[in-house]
Amino acid sequence: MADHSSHDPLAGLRFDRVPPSGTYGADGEPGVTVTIPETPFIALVVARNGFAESVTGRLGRAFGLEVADRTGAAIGAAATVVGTGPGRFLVLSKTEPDLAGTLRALLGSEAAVSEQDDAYVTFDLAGEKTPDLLAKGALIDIDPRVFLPGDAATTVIAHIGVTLWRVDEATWRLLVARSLEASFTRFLIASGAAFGLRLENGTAGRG
Amino acid sequence: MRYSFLSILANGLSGQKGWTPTWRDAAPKPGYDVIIVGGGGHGLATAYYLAKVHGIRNVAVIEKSVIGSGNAGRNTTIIRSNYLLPGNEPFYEWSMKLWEGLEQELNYNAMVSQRGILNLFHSDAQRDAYARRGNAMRLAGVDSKLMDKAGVRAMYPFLNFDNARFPIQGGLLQARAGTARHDAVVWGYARGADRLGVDIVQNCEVTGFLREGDAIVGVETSRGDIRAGKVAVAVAGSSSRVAAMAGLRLPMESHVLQAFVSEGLKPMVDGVITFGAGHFYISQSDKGGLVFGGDIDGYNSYAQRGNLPVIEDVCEGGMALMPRIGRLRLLRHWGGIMDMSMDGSPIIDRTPVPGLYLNAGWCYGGFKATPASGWCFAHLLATGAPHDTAGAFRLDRFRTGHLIDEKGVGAQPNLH
Amino acid sequence: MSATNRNRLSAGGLIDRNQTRGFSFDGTRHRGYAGDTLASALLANGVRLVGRSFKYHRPRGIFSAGAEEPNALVELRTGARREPNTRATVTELYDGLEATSQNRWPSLALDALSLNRFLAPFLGAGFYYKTFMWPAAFWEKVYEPIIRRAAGLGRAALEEDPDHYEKATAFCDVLVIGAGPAGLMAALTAARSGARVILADEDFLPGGGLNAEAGDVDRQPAPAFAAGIAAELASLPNVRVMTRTSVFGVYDGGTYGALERVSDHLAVPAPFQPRQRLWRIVARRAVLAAGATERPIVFGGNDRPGVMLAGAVGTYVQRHAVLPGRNIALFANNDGAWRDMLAAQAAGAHVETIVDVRAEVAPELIAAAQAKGIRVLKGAQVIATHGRTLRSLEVATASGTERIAADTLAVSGGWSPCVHLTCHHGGKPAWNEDIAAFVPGTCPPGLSVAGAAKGILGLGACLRDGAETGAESARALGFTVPAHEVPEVADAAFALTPFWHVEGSKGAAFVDLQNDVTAKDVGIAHKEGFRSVELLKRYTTLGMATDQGRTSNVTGLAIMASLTGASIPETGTTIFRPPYTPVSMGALAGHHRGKDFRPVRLTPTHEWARAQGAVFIETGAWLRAQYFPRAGEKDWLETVTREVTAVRASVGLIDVSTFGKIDLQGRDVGAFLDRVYINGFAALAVGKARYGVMLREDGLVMDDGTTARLSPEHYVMTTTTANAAKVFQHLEFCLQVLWPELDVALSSISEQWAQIAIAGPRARDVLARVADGDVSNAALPFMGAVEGTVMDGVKARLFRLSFSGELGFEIAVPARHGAALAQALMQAGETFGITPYGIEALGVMRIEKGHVSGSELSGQTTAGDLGFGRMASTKKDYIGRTMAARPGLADPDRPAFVGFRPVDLSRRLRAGAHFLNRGAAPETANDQGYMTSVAYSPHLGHWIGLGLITRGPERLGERVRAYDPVRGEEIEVEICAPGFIDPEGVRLRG
Amino acid sequence: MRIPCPYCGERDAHEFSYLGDATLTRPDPAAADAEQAFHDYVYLRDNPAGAHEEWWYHANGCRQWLRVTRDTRTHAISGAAPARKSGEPA
Repeated sequence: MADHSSHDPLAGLRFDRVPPSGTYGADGEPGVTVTIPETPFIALVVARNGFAESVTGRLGRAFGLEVADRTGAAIGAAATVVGTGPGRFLVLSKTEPDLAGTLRALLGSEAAVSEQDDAYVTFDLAGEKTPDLLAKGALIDIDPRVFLPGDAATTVIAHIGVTLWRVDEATWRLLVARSLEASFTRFLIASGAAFGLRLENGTAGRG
Repeated sequence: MRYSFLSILANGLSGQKGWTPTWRDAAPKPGYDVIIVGGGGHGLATAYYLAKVHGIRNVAVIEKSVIGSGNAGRNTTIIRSNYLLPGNEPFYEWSMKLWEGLEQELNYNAMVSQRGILNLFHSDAQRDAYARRGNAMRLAGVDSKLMDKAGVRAMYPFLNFDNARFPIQGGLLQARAGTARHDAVVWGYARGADRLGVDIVQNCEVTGFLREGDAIVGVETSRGDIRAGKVAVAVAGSSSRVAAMAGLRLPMESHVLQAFVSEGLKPMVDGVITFGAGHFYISQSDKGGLVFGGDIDGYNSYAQRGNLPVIEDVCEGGMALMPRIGRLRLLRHWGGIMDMSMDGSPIIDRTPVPGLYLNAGWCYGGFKATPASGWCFAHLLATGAPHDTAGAFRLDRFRTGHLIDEKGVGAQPNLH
Repeated sequence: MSATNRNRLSAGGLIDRNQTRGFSFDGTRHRGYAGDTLASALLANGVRLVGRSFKYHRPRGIFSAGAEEPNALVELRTGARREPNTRATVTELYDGLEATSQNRWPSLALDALSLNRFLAPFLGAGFYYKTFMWPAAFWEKVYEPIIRRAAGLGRAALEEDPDHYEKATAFCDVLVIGAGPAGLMAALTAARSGARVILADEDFLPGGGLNAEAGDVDRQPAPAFAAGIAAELASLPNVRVMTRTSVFGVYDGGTYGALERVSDHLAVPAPFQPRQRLWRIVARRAVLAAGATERPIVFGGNDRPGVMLAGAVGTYVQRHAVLPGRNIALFANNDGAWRDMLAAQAAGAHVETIVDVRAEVAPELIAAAQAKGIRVLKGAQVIATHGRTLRSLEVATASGTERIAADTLAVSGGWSPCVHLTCHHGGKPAWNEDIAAFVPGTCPPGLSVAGAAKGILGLGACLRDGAETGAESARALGFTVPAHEVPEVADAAFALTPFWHVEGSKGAAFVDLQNDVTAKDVGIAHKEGFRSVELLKRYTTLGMATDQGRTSNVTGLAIMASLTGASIPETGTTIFRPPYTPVSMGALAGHHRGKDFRPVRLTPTHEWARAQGAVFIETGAWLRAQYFPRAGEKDWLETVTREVTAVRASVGLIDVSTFGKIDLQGRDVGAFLDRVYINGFAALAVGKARYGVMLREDGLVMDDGTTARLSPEHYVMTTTTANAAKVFQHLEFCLQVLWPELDVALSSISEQWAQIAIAGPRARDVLARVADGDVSNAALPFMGAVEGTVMDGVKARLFRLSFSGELGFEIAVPARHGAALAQALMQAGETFGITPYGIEALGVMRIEKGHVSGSELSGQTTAGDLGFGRMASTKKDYIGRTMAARPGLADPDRPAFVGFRPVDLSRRLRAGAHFLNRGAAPETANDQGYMTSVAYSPHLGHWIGLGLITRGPERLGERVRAYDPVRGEEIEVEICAPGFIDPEGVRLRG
Repeated sequence: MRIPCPYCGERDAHEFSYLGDATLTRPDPAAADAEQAFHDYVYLRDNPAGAHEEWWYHANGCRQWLRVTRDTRTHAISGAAPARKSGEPA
């Protein structure tokens, strides 16, 4: 179907391969830009029985952040701490190579720490159409007047589990399971094509 | 009145003046030999076979609304006997045999249409599971055919063979399966039972049971007390509620199953197709509507309606399987309340309460069972012993561990 | 080309005469204007015959100007974009539109099946239930095919829908459904309070009834007033105005389904735009302002092209500047219809006669009519119509019957509020005597109704009620609503005398035009006892067509009521099910079709495997390497055989990252594992792994896998690929619900670690070259598990495990290093001819070894069935222990796990074959079990199988038949121990 | 259907998976009537038409097991609380 593919931003792309960098869909200034940042170091902290409060406090003090045991992202220079469940935090850092080790030292037997550096692919979405794009997948209220910088959510987008938070006015960060990168990128392209979508994932097609 | 070309001709010429009520709208008598609670297909069929096969005609069917207003009128009309387990297969095959003679038996055209059901498979493991099932069907003397991809393509060339996330590898066909006009089944049994003297009492809600000691000897209803030698409950969807009136807890949850129909279309889907990689099945009615469905919503419910996630899931399955339906429109969707039993299979049995008999737990498979369910329930009520083909549908099987779990998902009703 | 726009008024209307739109109907080309619907453009061009009815194939014309249209259904577009059953009355005209009439052959003008109308006397309601039964075999072969071909409406496209669809979600405080007078005011008052407002309307032009209103509102023409409000709303940051958007369903929790027709007004969607968008709108409150639908009066010949709802006549004249006909007559029972006609007359239409069933009509109306030269017949009824399309009427008056010329008959029997959405949670509408119509009953939570939808008839009152309802909704959410003034419009009194059916009129009198249900059919249903509304609908199909009985439900009910002598409310209510208007399947599926039906999970070595020539296979959400064919290999069997042989002879590798991996830390992990596995784990030594089996609470096997203890309080569990999520959820249930006192923290680490298995006699040699530390038998004994590094410092976890039965290791590294590890292993193994193998070879080896897998873990097997009976601890409780002891599950006659080999070693085995004892008849009673898995064993040089057979372990050496009729095979097999290779396990301990 | 997750806020039910009656307690396996008790626990349900306490697992959210109170006739949800009492973080 000729007119099918001409309107199909995914035309010619393998479904089992991460689409390459490039501009997809409508011409002109892209409404959404997707970048895969220098993958940060990531660790999951799960407070052990009875230590949620203590762990929350230690994380806050250690990274100089306002960390609370609730959904939300405490964003700082040293690290970002994202609540994903009661007593559960994803900690991201650009600077701590052995993040898990550091956290184990910090939290001792108060928490279970696991390396998650490679468990996720990080997507940074920017551009005025970002909320409109996310609204095509998420069933949560990401109206920029409601979902403010520092707000976070763990939810589903297009059948794919996602942890996302708003970094600042313009930028939204999404963590997606590594094995689902290709499918999630396809969703972004299919849903962002109408706005024009710029994808910079430094790959010509990663599996 | 006997229906025939002649009766139609006569009434056509007489300006349709000669028709008479299809069944009497009876008022309840003080007592009956057997009271059947529930004027759905199962209850009416039970009454019909009690009168026809066992000569027990002092029977009333008590319906809280009008007959056929429950699941009998809210299903997707599929009839089949393609079951795996020995506890199920003979029963559903007996039902299929009764379907095959039903219209002549009832002198009512229920549009029993054996256009076949094709269960698609998408992996070697699924193929082997269907081979296991197909072979089990053959052992029970039932037709089954394992088809490869080419065979399926020849049957339904418009399915998505070339761009599928889960490619079609073949299917298991039961050629004798098909559909029947659900309302007509209800009306046909009602008419048949009525002509044999059964009272069909509508707008009569059962509010409790009459007791003598432990035994149940009748029902309290919105139209007064009615005594009975035996009380038979066939109220799928509400079984737990009615059983609770007798102090029974059942191995069952009530769940909502949604069903869907499209606008009328010229013929495009001949038989019944089920998608093996998603929750979707479809057939086309004689009126032209595509009749389709998928999974139950998955939470306890007595509201006859579901929610968008399942509606979307069903349509995603439909588009994945049949990409040509994109511009066709969903006309109506509705929900029915299913007795989801703990192993996915039904119960036709006496209860621990003397005088009380139970026909329940049909999950989403009750319609196809209608004739045999009525036949076997009548047999149990008349003889006191379960019918050969329904011997496994015992209430105590959960205690003894003789489960009939076709899907192997265990005691989680919303997964069956 | 027909005389263009010959029925078009020279001025007025909301069309742009400078923008023509070329279109074709049944191949004839016409021209319309921007602002037209297909229906208005057809009328403008004098096209009056547009379709054939469902059952009798009677000629039909345009009946309405909205979604209630029962007749004017066409096939829109062509080829892969063909859209059957499209209502011409709501189809926005676009340049190049192609429409075709449907349900006729060979042509609309002469339709063969229109012969059905001569059979009509015999095709009454339910006739098909009473015949076609003899002989039985004829139903599928003869009768049904004829019926199926005759039935149905339009034809579906043959190819895949080329357009795209998407879904989106929006949240708001107040959702206003319908942008007519009430809806606009409701949205405005709510918006001015600061609430987040969404205003949705199915039309392409906001305004609803205002756009067909002749009079002024707020000192400006009604349409201009509407446009003004719409513009103000669109300018507000807290408001989203959605035109071409139908709210079709009310679901739980304030979730509303809506369909936005993004591109249906274009020949093809603009590049990268979807055709339609499904909206899930989550609203804290909603205002239903969907207006009301006019209903006809039922009389003989009321389906003739030219018979049209009075309001529709008004709409075509006022909004589209189209004259539906040259000579219009009205048949009505209410004042509103009179005013529509007077306005039409004023706009240039020629209304010659008004026939009103009422003996008394307001004098000023009569005066106004007569002043315009309109002839008025009071207390009169239309009893017949004539002409292929309407030419004349027969009217019965007090003084007798007379014939009146008219090419258009406007009909009005009153109005029915659009209560549809109020019924979606089961609410039943209530009967309102004043307007003789059903009005909303109990509404879904959060939904209020405003204006005509509530039964308020009168423009001024609708504006006021809309404003008030909008304000209430905002206030209910805590917003302060500023004072708002509502434009004054004087409403004339609404006078109506209920009248439904002209008794004794001539010819078929249709109640449901689309399904061809006549008043006589209602009579049949009554005679046969189908009297309750649900039975009436089901028996006659009244209200079951694509218009959902918008113009027929109430009249049908009223006719039944008159037959039973009961009142209308006693007879029943008409309830509506979603969707409000039909919704395309494509929109409900959105992005999720084709390859994007469901997400795909790729292993860390996916691209590497592709480079190695892998063939991939779907396993659940994953794509895995099935095998790695090489040039010259004739089929998969040859390839898999080579892979297996290579592993058994030397070494091979496979990506096993898809297994679920769960990290367990805490004081009580050992105790916890003891409760979820049938065997013990508390005593497991640090640095060791153990195979475990989990049951469901009902005593059947749920999953299996190995769990390793990395440190006293730190374990790592693996699950099967298929059950990863299920097991994690189960463990969370046990910890959060059953035993919250246990100190165990769970984390999924499935995605973090790539895991590659190497197996074969040379496995250790290969590992030694990649691992940084000692991997000798002493350092890493069988079932050993250690943390270390590989490839010069890459953090790794090394497990000495074997699924294949060979000396085997599983090496876990952070996922980003997965492909590098595979490469490193290939390099390290080059001298040994290391071979990548796929899950087929893995399957062959586990079958040779006699390990259970997915096909044995069917959810129908017990630990005993699978030979794990002795593994089960008797010293502790664990999930499923008690229920597993039930007689049905402990029965020694249950089919149990053993191996099988063909007696004739040249024969192939098949999974799914059932076992029969020799000489036993093939029937269910003799079913002994079935073959669960088979493979060709390169090691043994013949096919082998695993399966479940009654008392299997007691029957080693016995011969039975593997019965496989679906593949036309039956062969003799010998029962043997599962474990065809190295039963003592020398190799894996090597 | 929207479930008010105490941690995540109100979410569509499709993020959760369902496990039925939350009023049941796992019996003592050592008790004399253990078999009977487990039979009732695993298989028998009140299945009320009305208020129902039920387990929902926020699989695609905070991974908490929630005890949700919902009317099975209207689907109206009157509350949702974590299975673990406070001070017992997941």
